[in-house]
Amino acid sequence: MELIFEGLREAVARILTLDRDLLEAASASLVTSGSATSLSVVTGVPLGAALGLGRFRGRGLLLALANTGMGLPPVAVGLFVAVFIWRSGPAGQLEWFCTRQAIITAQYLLAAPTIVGLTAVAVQSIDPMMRLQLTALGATRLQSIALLMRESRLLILTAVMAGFGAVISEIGASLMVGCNIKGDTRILTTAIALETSKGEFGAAFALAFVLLGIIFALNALTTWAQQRARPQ
Amino acid sequence: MELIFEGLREAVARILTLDRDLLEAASASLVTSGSATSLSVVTGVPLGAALGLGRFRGRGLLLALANTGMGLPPVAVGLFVAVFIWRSGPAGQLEWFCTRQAIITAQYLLAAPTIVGLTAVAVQSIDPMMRLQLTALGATRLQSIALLMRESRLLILTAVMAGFGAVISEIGASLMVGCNIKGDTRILTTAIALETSKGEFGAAFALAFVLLGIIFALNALTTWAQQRARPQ
Amino acid sequence: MSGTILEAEDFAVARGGREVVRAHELRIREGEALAILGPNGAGKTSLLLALATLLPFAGRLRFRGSSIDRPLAFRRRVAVAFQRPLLLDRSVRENAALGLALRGVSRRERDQRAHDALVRLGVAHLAGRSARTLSGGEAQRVSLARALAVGPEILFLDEPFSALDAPTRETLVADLARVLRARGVTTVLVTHDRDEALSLSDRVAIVMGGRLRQIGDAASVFATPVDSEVAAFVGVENVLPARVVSVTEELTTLRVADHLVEVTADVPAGDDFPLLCIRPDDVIIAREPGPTSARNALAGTILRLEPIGRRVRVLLDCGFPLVAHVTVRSARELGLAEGDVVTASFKATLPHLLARHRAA
Amino acid sequence: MSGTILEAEDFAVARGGREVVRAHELRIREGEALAILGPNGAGKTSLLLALATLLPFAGRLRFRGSSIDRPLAFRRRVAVAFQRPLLLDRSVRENAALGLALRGVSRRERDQRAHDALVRLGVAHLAGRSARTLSGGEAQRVSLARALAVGPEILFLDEPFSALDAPTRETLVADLARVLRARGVTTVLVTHDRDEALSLSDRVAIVMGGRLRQIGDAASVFATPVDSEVAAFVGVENVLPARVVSVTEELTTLRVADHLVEVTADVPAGDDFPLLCIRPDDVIIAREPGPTSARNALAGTILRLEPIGRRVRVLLDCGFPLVAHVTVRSARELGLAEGDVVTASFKATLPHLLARHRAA
Amino acid sequence: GGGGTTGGRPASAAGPAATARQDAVPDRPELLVATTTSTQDSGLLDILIPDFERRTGYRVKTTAVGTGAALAIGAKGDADVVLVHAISAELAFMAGGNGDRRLLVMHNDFILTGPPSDPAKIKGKPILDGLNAIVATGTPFISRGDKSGTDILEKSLFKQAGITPGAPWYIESGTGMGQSLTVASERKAYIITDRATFLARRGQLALEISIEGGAPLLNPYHVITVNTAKFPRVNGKGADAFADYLVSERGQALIATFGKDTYGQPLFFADAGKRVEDLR
Ligand SMILES: Nc1ncnc2c1ncn2[C@@H]1O[C@H](COP(=O)(O)OP(=O)(O)OP(=O)(O)O)[C@@H](O)[C@H]1O
Ligand SMILES: Nc1ncnc2c1ncn2[C@@H]1O[C@H](COP(=O)(O)OP(=O)(O)OP(=O)(O)O)[C@@H](O)[C@H]1O
Ligand SMILES: [Mg+2]
Ligand SMILES: [Mg+2]
Repeated sequence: MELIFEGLREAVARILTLDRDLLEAASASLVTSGSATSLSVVTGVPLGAALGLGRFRGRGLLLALANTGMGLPPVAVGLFVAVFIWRSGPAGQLEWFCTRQAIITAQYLLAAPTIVGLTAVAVQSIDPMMRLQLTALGATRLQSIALLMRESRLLILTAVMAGFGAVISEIGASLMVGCNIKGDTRILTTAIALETSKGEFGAAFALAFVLLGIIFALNALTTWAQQRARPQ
Repeated sequence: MELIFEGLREAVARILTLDRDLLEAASASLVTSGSATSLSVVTGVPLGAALGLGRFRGRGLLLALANTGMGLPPVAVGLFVAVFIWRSGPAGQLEWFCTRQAIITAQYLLAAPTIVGLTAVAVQSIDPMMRLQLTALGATRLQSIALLMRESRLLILTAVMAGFGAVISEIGASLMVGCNIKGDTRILTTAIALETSKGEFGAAFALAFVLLGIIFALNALTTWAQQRARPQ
Repeated sequence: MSGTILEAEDFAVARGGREVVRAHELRIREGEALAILGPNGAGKTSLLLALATLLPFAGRLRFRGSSIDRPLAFRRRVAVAFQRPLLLDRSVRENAALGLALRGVSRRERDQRAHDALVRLGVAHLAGRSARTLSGGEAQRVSLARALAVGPEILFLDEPFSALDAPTRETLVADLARVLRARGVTTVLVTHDRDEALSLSDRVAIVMGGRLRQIGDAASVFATPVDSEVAAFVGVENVLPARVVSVTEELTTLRVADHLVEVTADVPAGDDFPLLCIRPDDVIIAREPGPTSARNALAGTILRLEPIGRRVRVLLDCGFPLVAHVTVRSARELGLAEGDVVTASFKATLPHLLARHRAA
Repeated sequence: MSGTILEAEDFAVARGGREVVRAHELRIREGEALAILGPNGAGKTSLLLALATLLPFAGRLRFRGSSIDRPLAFRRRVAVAFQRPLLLDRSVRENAALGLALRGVSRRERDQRAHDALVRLGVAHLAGRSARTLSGGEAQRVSLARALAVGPEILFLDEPFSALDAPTRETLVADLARVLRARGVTTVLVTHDRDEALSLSDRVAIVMGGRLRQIGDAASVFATPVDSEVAAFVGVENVLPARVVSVTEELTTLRVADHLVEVTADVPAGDDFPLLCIRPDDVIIAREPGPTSARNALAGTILRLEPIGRRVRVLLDCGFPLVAHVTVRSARELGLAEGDVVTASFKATLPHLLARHRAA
Repeated sequence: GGGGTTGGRPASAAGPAATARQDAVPDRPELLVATTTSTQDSGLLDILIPDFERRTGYRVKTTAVGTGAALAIGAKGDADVVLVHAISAELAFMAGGNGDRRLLVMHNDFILTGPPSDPAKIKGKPILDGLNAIVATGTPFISRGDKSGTDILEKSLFKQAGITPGAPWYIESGTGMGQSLTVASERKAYIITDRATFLARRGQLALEISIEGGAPLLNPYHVITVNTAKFPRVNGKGADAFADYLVSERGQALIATFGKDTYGQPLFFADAGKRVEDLR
């Protein structure tokens, strides 16, 4: 118990003193998870919307795959990406092993299915007659999708936050492909794991509190936006 | 690359031979994640619905907290739970360290916020006038919530799958509180991590494929149910 | 008709931070049917929903004499059919039985009562269908059936027949009126259809611009609106500035433009320049001045003939503009054409007088 | 009125795996206004949406003579206002401009055109409001404005005025009719309001039970329905079994119960037992048999008087049941009461005859 | 012993490249080191690597995994150099032609720890006797079971003692050293651990040293450069530089003093130039 308070104290102290290791890890976390989430949004939201609204063959299968992707085990994704970017792997010449690019790739694979799957359900939650009305108004498929995406923005925002939350707090993949290199690929979660295995539980809690603080701040912002958008 | 194929081959072989370790790990995964998810559903769905529909003070804060919970780092949760159930901790006399109960507890903490947060958004996606109509029909608060939950079942199902996917594929917490004890708390993800750290990458892939297979099967089922429920 | 069943005082409803409707006093009598009429956005729905305790309101609301402390108990004694049919994604049967299910009525009984209501609304054959696949009118009927099924003491209906086909509407309105009256159910209904208001309701309330402007028995509200806005709204198209010439026991003589007009209506206190209101329906058109019981006969030129469904709107110039409605048959038989000079007449008993400067 | 703008052949629409409407042939003429009438669930909406290429259909559909290969291009030349106003969660202005935005019209131009449409519908003052906060009628007006704003060649309207208040509806219908005619816009509108159909449309199509039953100019469809179901639907309440007694050049004499009736209508080929159809509006009630131009005068007892809005439905027993509609004013002037014996008369030119065994 | 292959080439320990700041940036500055979690968890690498990078201009990427995984990565040419502690696995690695140079860097030692109550009464006994006593009393024993250096040593000790480990007393935790120690502490079990991790974690553990010392418990770390002949893409120069740095005076000095200020005793003993057989 007192470990937790110690962690809180240490978190505050390290934030107030702008502790360099902490800042590095926090910024590495934000950069990698932010990039991975952005990529997932750019590719996953349109794909999810298309999956949710489309009527093509194999759609059910793709949806099930996307939903499965929400449960991709980070260690497995990490291993998978590692096998690709190791020197012996097909993408070995990229020399991405132990780099942020590798972390972003792995996190992208983790975040994208979540965003695709939730977006698909989000756009489906709109009255099907609304889709017909948009078609009637002369919308192309793409325009319809764009409009319905905007219409279900509250849910999509949640999808994005879920994706971001999943990757910024995951460790298995980032550790395996990023190597937890201090000042570079050491992100908050891998730092927490390291401190934990060092037995520095207070420091681990401190890092965890910083991580939670970041996630909370972002969520408070989006929750506020969500609820503001909600009709009374 | 050939590691991946080797993994697939090994997965098939181990499934066909009903490999005992594999079965043990898979059943442990299903039992722990299944229990954690069930608990989260029982407590989280009503709570989420209440949060989504309510009008009380502090609702925004609670929603932001739930959303933050979607990004709870498993290692941090694991550490947190561990501190509680270690002998030195406040719940030490339970003797839960390295037990499935501990894993279920930690996974519950991971799944519940996801389910609460997504359920809240799910029920909010229903026309607000529908809520008024239910009140008009003489529904109590609880009845309204129950009806709206049923009405947004497609989204809630997705929320549940997201929660389940998150915990059955997480490792940080389960490893930390469950200890990966062979034949007991060794679940699929911790087994993957172990094989990976042994350098038995093929075996790790085999386990990963089994895990993905389980998640996919469940998702195919629910996706099918979802899409069947979708009006044409 | 006994006492007051629902009573609102200093009643005001705000939505989106803006007051949208206000009523100084509104008493709904036990067993009556009250129609609420008004332009779009006037606040009819808001008023109705607030009376049903579904929107927050300022002021007092009393049900059978006592204030409503437990809204849930009140709501379980009334029923509301919303303007849009809000059906759950379930079978029609389940939707119709929903109110009963929420009240804990046994499955057998609620299936029976829901069935009866669906039969009454002519949609029993849809019972097994998913509510999501109904046509607009079918959905509205199910929504009505759901409200009827609970056997309410007060029935709040928001444009309940707007999506119904004409024959159904006609028979249903008659049928409903009979049933509700027989059971002594108090009905408050918002409608845009004056005919519906007339046939279904005992009294009519006019809501305009967020105010309850007038309430009274249906015929009198249509005949004697309280001000020119209400007059225009209820279809009194002729609101003419007049000057009082003489007042006797029996008749008031007024000058309208160059004509003298005799009416039996009372002059608004101390107003020598009242507004003369004549319903277009009350103006009779004839080819010849000939003998008629109507006191006032004016010659006029037909400026325009506009068919409105089965009636024709005749715009006359009698020195002042006068609108008359005649049936298509009459118009045909009289051979009316634009430019014709005809005689327009109306009885002295039909017009009424409005104070010109009545506060809106 | 020139050629055919939209033409459907062997047209069938299925929903939920069931055929819900079928039309053997339907030609919509350039510039006309066609009203589709029919009972709830008849398939009007399905037909309308399929004609607008919004639902899958079987059969052929041609626009200006050629089949529609690129539905998107077609849809951008037409506009649809749905039965429910489906507005996006944005401002009213954005909603009204949506069709134009999708067509890539510049912001300035679309704001202007959306504004014009909103003004026409009387909701320009709501431009900045969120569409989620509109009242039912306001929302319907915005939905209409959105359809008008794109300047379509064909306007598909599904019960466009159902939520509008009566005065707005009256002025809007007249206003719209004028504008659409002036611009040569072809209009297909589903409505439940016979008056609306009469005033707004050139032709009327009757859809019942999933079939296009009859199409023709408005007056003739209402006057001469093709079968007893259509007759009942369009308000021809009197459909009486008759027997042909004699046929001359000028007149057909029929026996209805114990009475002889003379009509000018043609006898359906080879049917000696046709159905005699008389609109209740065409039956005149008088106290005395007196001199009248009507050929047929029958004595009857008033069984029931039912007010329907501003008219009274009179159910007579003339040896057979006969329904007449009179105005409230006439009923009052004649002092009608249940049990009275009166004379019901109708001109020989007004009724029409139906084959009794016409395939439904 | 495995001394035969140790120190294939003379270490250029005192050479200028390893001791002075190198201004010329190497043509392939990226260097991949696969090592065990113990070197990273102890914090030693956080001292050595930055110093090495400063002096040589190399940029080191360390992947800290189990010894098994580290050698497996090396055996595919995916690492340039490995730093591990499991002699039998190392020898198999060399025998497979995967390694080039293999140099003894340092050692610490393993200890057998257990509950302070010492339920099997093994305090001070020789290690093999101790293990037998644990089995005889059925006291729980925690094994990492992860093919780490510690795990490999433990298994060979059981073999030497003639014991086939199994349920119920033998519990495989399948986790890293730190976590396994926690498990042992919570489960009141015995466990074999490296001294460094034990010292680091001692504060949170209800464990005491039961048996220490003796040749079988020595834990030597070797650095192995990966065979450039077999894996042409391996950064051989960098690997040599890293190996050379570890056995240089500078590297050895850092190793020898690491941990003294925190724990009052060094965590590792610098052994450059020695042979495994010579360690005591
Ligand atoms: N999505 C659907 N799935 C299955 N059946 C449907 C669906 N939509 C409509 N129907 C059915 O098709 C028939 C025709 O419906 P449609 O909406 O065209 O009727 P309508 O003539 O417009 O009726 P209304 O006057 O009530 O609007 C109805 O029986 C209706 O229940
Ligand atoms: N949720 C809301 N938020 C803000 N304003 C609202 C909301 N709902 C309705 N209003 C506004 O309140 C006023 C009254 O609305 P109400 O729905 O009561 O009108 P109504 O008389 O029922 O109109 P209609 O005949 O169109 O149904 C309108 O101006 C409307 O725009
Ligand atoms: Mg309303
Ligand atoms: Mg319809």
